[in-house]
Amino acid sequence: MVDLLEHEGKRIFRKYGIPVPVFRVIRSEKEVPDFNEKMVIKAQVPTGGRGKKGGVKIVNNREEAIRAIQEIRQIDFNGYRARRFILEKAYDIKKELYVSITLDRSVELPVLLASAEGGVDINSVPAEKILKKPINPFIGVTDYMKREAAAFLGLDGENAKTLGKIISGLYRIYDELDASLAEINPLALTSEGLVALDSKISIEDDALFRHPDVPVRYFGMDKIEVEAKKKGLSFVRLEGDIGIIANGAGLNMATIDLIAQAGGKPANFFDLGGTDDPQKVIQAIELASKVTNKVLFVNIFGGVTRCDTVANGIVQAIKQLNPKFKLVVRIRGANEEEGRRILNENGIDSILNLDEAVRRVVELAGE
Amino acid sequence: MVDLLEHEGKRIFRKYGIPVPVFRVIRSEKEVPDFNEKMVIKAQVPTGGRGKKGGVKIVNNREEAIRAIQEIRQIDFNGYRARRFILEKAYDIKKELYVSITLDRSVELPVLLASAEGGVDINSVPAEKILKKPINPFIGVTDYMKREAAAFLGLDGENAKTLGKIISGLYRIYDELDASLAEINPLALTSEGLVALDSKISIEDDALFRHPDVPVRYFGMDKIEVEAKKKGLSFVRLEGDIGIIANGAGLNMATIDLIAQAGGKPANFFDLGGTDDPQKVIQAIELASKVTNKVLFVNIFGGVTRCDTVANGIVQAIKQLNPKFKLVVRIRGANEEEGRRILNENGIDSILNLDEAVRRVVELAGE
Amino acid sequence: MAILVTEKDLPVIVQGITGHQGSFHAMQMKAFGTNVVGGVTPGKGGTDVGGIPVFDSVKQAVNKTGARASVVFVPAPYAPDAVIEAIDAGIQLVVIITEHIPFHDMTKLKLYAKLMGARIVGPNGPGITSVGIAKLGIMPNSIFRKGPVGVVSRSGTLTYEIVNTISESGLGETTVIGIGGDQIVGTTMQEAVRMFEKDDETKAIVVVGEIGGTAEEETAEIIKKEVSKPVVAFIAGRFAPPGKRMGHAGAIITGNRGTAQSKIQAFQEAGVSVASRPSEIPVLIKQKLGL
Amino acid sequence: MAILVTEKDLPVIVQGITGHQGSFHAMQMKAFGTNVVGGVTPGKGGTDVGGIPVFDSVKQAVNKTGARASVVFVPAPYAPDAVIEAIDAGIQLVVIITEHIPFHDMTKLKLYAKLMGARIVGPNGPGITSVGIAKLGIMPNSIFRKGPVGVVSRSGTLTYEIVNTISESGLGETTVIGIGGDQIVGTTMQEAVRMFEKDDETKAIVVVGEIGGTAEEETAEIIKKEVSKPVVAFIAGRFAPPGKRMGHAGAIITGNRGTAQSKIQAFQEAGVSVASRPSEIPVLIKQKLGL
Repeated sequence: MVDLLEHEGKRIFRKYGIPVPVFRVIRSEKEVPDFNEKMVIKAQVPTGGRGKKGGVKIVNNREEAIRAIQEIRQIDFNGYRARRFILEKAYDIKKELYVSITLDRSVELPVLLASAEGGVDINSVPAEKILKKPINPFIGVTDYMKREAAAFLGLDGENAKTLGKIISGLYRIYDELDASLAEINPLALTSEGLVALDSKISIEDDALFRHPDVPVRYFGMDKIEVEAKKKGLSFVRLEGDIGIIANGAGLNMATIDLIAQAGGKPANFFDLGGTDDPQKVIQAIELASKVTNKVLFVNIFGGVTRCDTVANGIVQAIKQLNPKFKLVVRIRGANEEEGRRILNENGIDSILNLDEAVRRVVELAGE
Repeated sequence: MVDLLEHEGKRIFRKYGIPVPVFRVIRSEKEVPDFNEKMVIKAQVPTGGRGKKGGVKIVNNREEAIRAIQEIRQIDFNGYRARRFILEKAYDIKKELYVSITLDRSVELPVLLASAEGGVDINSVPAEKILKKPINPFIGVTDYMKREAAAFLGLDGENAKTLGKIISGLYRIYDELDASLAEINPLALTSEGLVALDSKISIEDDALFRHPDVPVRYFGMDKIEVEAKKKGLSFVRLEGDIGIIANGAGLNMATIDLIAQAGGKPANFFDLGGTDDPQKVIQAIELASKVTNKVLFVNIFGGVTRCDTVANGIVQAIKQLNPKFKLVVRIRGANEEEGRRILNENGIDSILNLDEAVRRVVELAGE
Repeated sequence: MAILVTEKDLPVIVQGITGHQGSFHAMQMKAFGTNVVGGVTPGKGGTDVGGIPVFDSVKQAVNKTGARASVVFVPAPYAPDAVIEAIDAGIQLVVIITEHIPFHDMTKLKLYAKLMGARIVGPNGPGITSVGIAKLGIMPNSIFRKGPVGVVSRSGTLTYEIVNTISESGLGETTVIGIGGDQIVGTTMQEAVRMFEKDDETKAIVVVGEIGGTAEEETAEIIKKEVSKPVVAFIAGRFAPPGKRMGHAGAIITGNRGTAQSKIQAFQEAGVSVASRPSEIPVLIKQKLGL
Repeated sequence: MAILVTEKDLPVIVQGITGHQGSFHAMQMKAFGTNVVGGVTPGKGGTDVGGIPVFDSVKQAVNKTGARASVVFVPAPYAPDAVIEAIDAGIQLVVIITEHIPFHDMTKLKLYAKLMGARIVGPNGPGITSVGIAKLGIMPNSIFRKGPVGVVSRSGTLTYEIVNTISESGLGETTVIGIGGDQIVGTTMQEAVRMFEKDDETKAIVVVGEIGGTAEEETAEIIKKEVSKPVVAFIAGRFAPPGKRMGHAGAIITGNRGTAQSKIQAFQEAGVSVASRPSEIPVLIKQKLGL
């Protein structure tokens, strides 16, 4: 999932007819213009709770703006530093609302969410204070939904009309940009009408091939995760010391659970996927070895990925890497005899039974 | 239904990514540019069979083009004269194809029609030489349909790709412009690829409120039909002498049938529609009187339209217009007694039974 | 037991109830005996029309009244949204009276209704009347008489004419359904005929067709294959010129397709008696029923 | 009699059959006993894959072979079109193996399948195996054994692991269905459990869930209300960190929703035995069946 930054999202909002403040993106203090009115400086960081950490400041002129930027630069936002800033008009806010379009897995449809309790994390708002309208993608947003949303938010007249345009815009963003979330929080009711004061747009990874212009981002990922992602591998860093490679997401999660239940500390999730190329196995072991402290557990249930392929990869990887950690290999399924033979010939033990393999891994990790 | 002229359709084609020749619309001979290559002059008339009547001429320079325009101006195209002309490149045509999107009432979906037998009236092409693919409007045109169309038309490579774009463009025109027909005939296969040499786009009347930019046209309608249409009345001119007003399209058609079956000659179809305003009745009688020679037959089955309303309108109309033709009124349904009383008091007979009324009408017309 | 509208207490709402037509016909339906439980006009919630409560949205109306059917009088530009609102609120039967809804919208509405398991009748038709049960639409209350004839028609007033003739002849109707005069209609002639065939109370079926499209030809096919009950047909537009839209959006002969002759022939080949004038219809029914 | 795939001779085509995966698994399915009657790869019509004829379009394949089911190996950008092609050609069961189809496309495909009366299984899953009948998908042929257990799973290899365990225990399977690891799947866990409940041959149900979404919680509700057969569940991801996508697009804990704990609790409250490791599953089944 790619999360767009506030200013990127606001540009998209503008394109889709959603009212946003006139804003300027500031990269360096030099870019701050002269002004003499109430404005706001906002850190552009891909993480929530920015305001509480001091990332949003009211300023009245160039000098105050530059000072604010310098101060914000010092702040750590959950591991991120602000490199860009939005400078925009500070509105007189009558009310902060919330509105978004996102997928609801349970109804298997996009839903419109709206709440009069904007400006806070929507997860903290009680369900009865959130309007939730499923949208059929064959139909899109309808007028009656817009009317219902306006009534729910207590808007009428021009504001209700603007809300309708905003909802249509958000849904078009969701649909046309393959967004998993298109959110305005807060949607401010000001003396000048409704204005989107913040933006959150997340684009689904699987659909990025349709959106070559969307910047690929690795927010919230550590270095090895980024490295894996660039290689198209599915890797998640955990906190333990036992490296794990398994084929298939479910088997991987189950392997982590078994190790943890047996008292071991998994270091990662790592889905080898389906492959018939020993090189991919070598690559995987190389990557996993970066997080493996004591034991690397390779757990394969052969299907598309055959056990002999994995065995060949393991043998070559061990020769190349000559790792310090211990290795436990469990292979079952397609070509398991051949796989076991290959491993055996190269002095690598393999275990057929999963429970036994897990016991062995945890035992070795405890030594 | 509004039929667009060739040049209007081609402009839309261009906007929707369908390749059209570079063309120039000529209004007067003065506008013909200098040129020295094989070009074509085409009359812009809202009627078929233009080529056979001499409305399309190959020209090689300005002088020939002016001569061609002058000649074409003399031609009667089913009642129309050409006031505009297209001047465009004359392509070297390898093959003339046909492709269109239209509503298929039987499957209740838009259909893609494609044929390798282009350049002729599609109704004259045998069904087995026409590919017909229903399009689900929730999905739109799909790649597999485009592949099937290309294969059916014997196109591959770049031409197949272009065909795909053309089909997508036609469907978008159908969908976004509420077209009832978006047709290219012929779609020419030239040494430069596929080119739409003609265009036919018809926009549905009922959807014109969504397309204020579409010019309202009255092609193929006579003066009184145009007058009626401008007033929002549903009127069709027939060739007889018995004027007809009835409420409802079906009752109207049935009335015409009954008159004709009894040996009378209906002069028109005229649906009074549902109304509770005697003025509309007066207006209707005024219009109908323009085509009525001998007898005007008013046939009302009251429901939304009440018989007393109609009676009041008739009485006033007769007073105002003092017509020479005879009048037969048949009223049934809502408030029929009151209606009969009003007519009666004003010396107008009314008949309850439809068959009897028809006999009376034909009898009077024969006098 | 009639078709489509079979429950005397079916709770019905009227969308666009505060309009001229909506209010008039809401009262007429009530007078017929229809259980009109509410109306919907956005912005007019809380008011009432002749004692019928008005709601801002279909959802509110459904929540408050348990409505399961709706009659739509909303003007064409807003009608599609009103229909979707009704379907999304769980309304299972939506009768659209509105004329001039673009067929592009109807194509999609019909698919949407299918997807959601709802039924549309209309648009541009007079609705449904199940005699002695309820009326959802605009047919005149006075023309009906309880009896054994099921009537399906593409027309409005011509239907009244024919129903009146049937009633006056001493016969009467189970259900009369006006499917509407548009190119795309929610419920087709074919479906209505199938429903009448299955309905125990209906002993004879009257099909009122007109020029344009191929619904009559397809209905004739179905009658030939599936229908055991006597069928009498009437086709309007025998003398209509080709290429002209005869009032109804669907009533047009295109090229040589959609002619009255083609339809009459198809019916005759299917063993259907085709009446040459409305007054002949009850005569033919009686003959077929041996009355 | 198993679920979803119940006919030994069900004629099946493979879309994307000339690809690496498509050709391999077409042959594997054939080896399992599946009646693979053809394959589709646009532009490769007229060739064959291991004796299986290849067609340019699904329509051609259906016309020539009478295929009623399809297994889709087409790459993600083209897979939605392939699925629509299959549905439009009258295919009633479409098993999508392809991974990484955007959920926006799946939302629409699922509705389209509903509209057209077709069923999708997957995407991003191993397909369906009805033991002794046919396999539509990529599960290894060797792990099955005919028996009384119905298995539904969001996973691929974990399913193989569990099925293998069940088979080795002396039990065996009726049908194993991998519903896929995505957020939107054609056939849900809830539906599969309902089908197993109705299937005479299935005596016990195994549900293999994982973190993310609320399918397990909703399945537990259904089990509580509607299921009489013993159910054993396994949930993967007990130690998965929140906010991280664990391989499957659908395997993500968002906020405090979609945790393994929530799912386990829901199952336990529904009387489902939750196994803490795969090897425990057959033990629990045998206990429940009194074996």
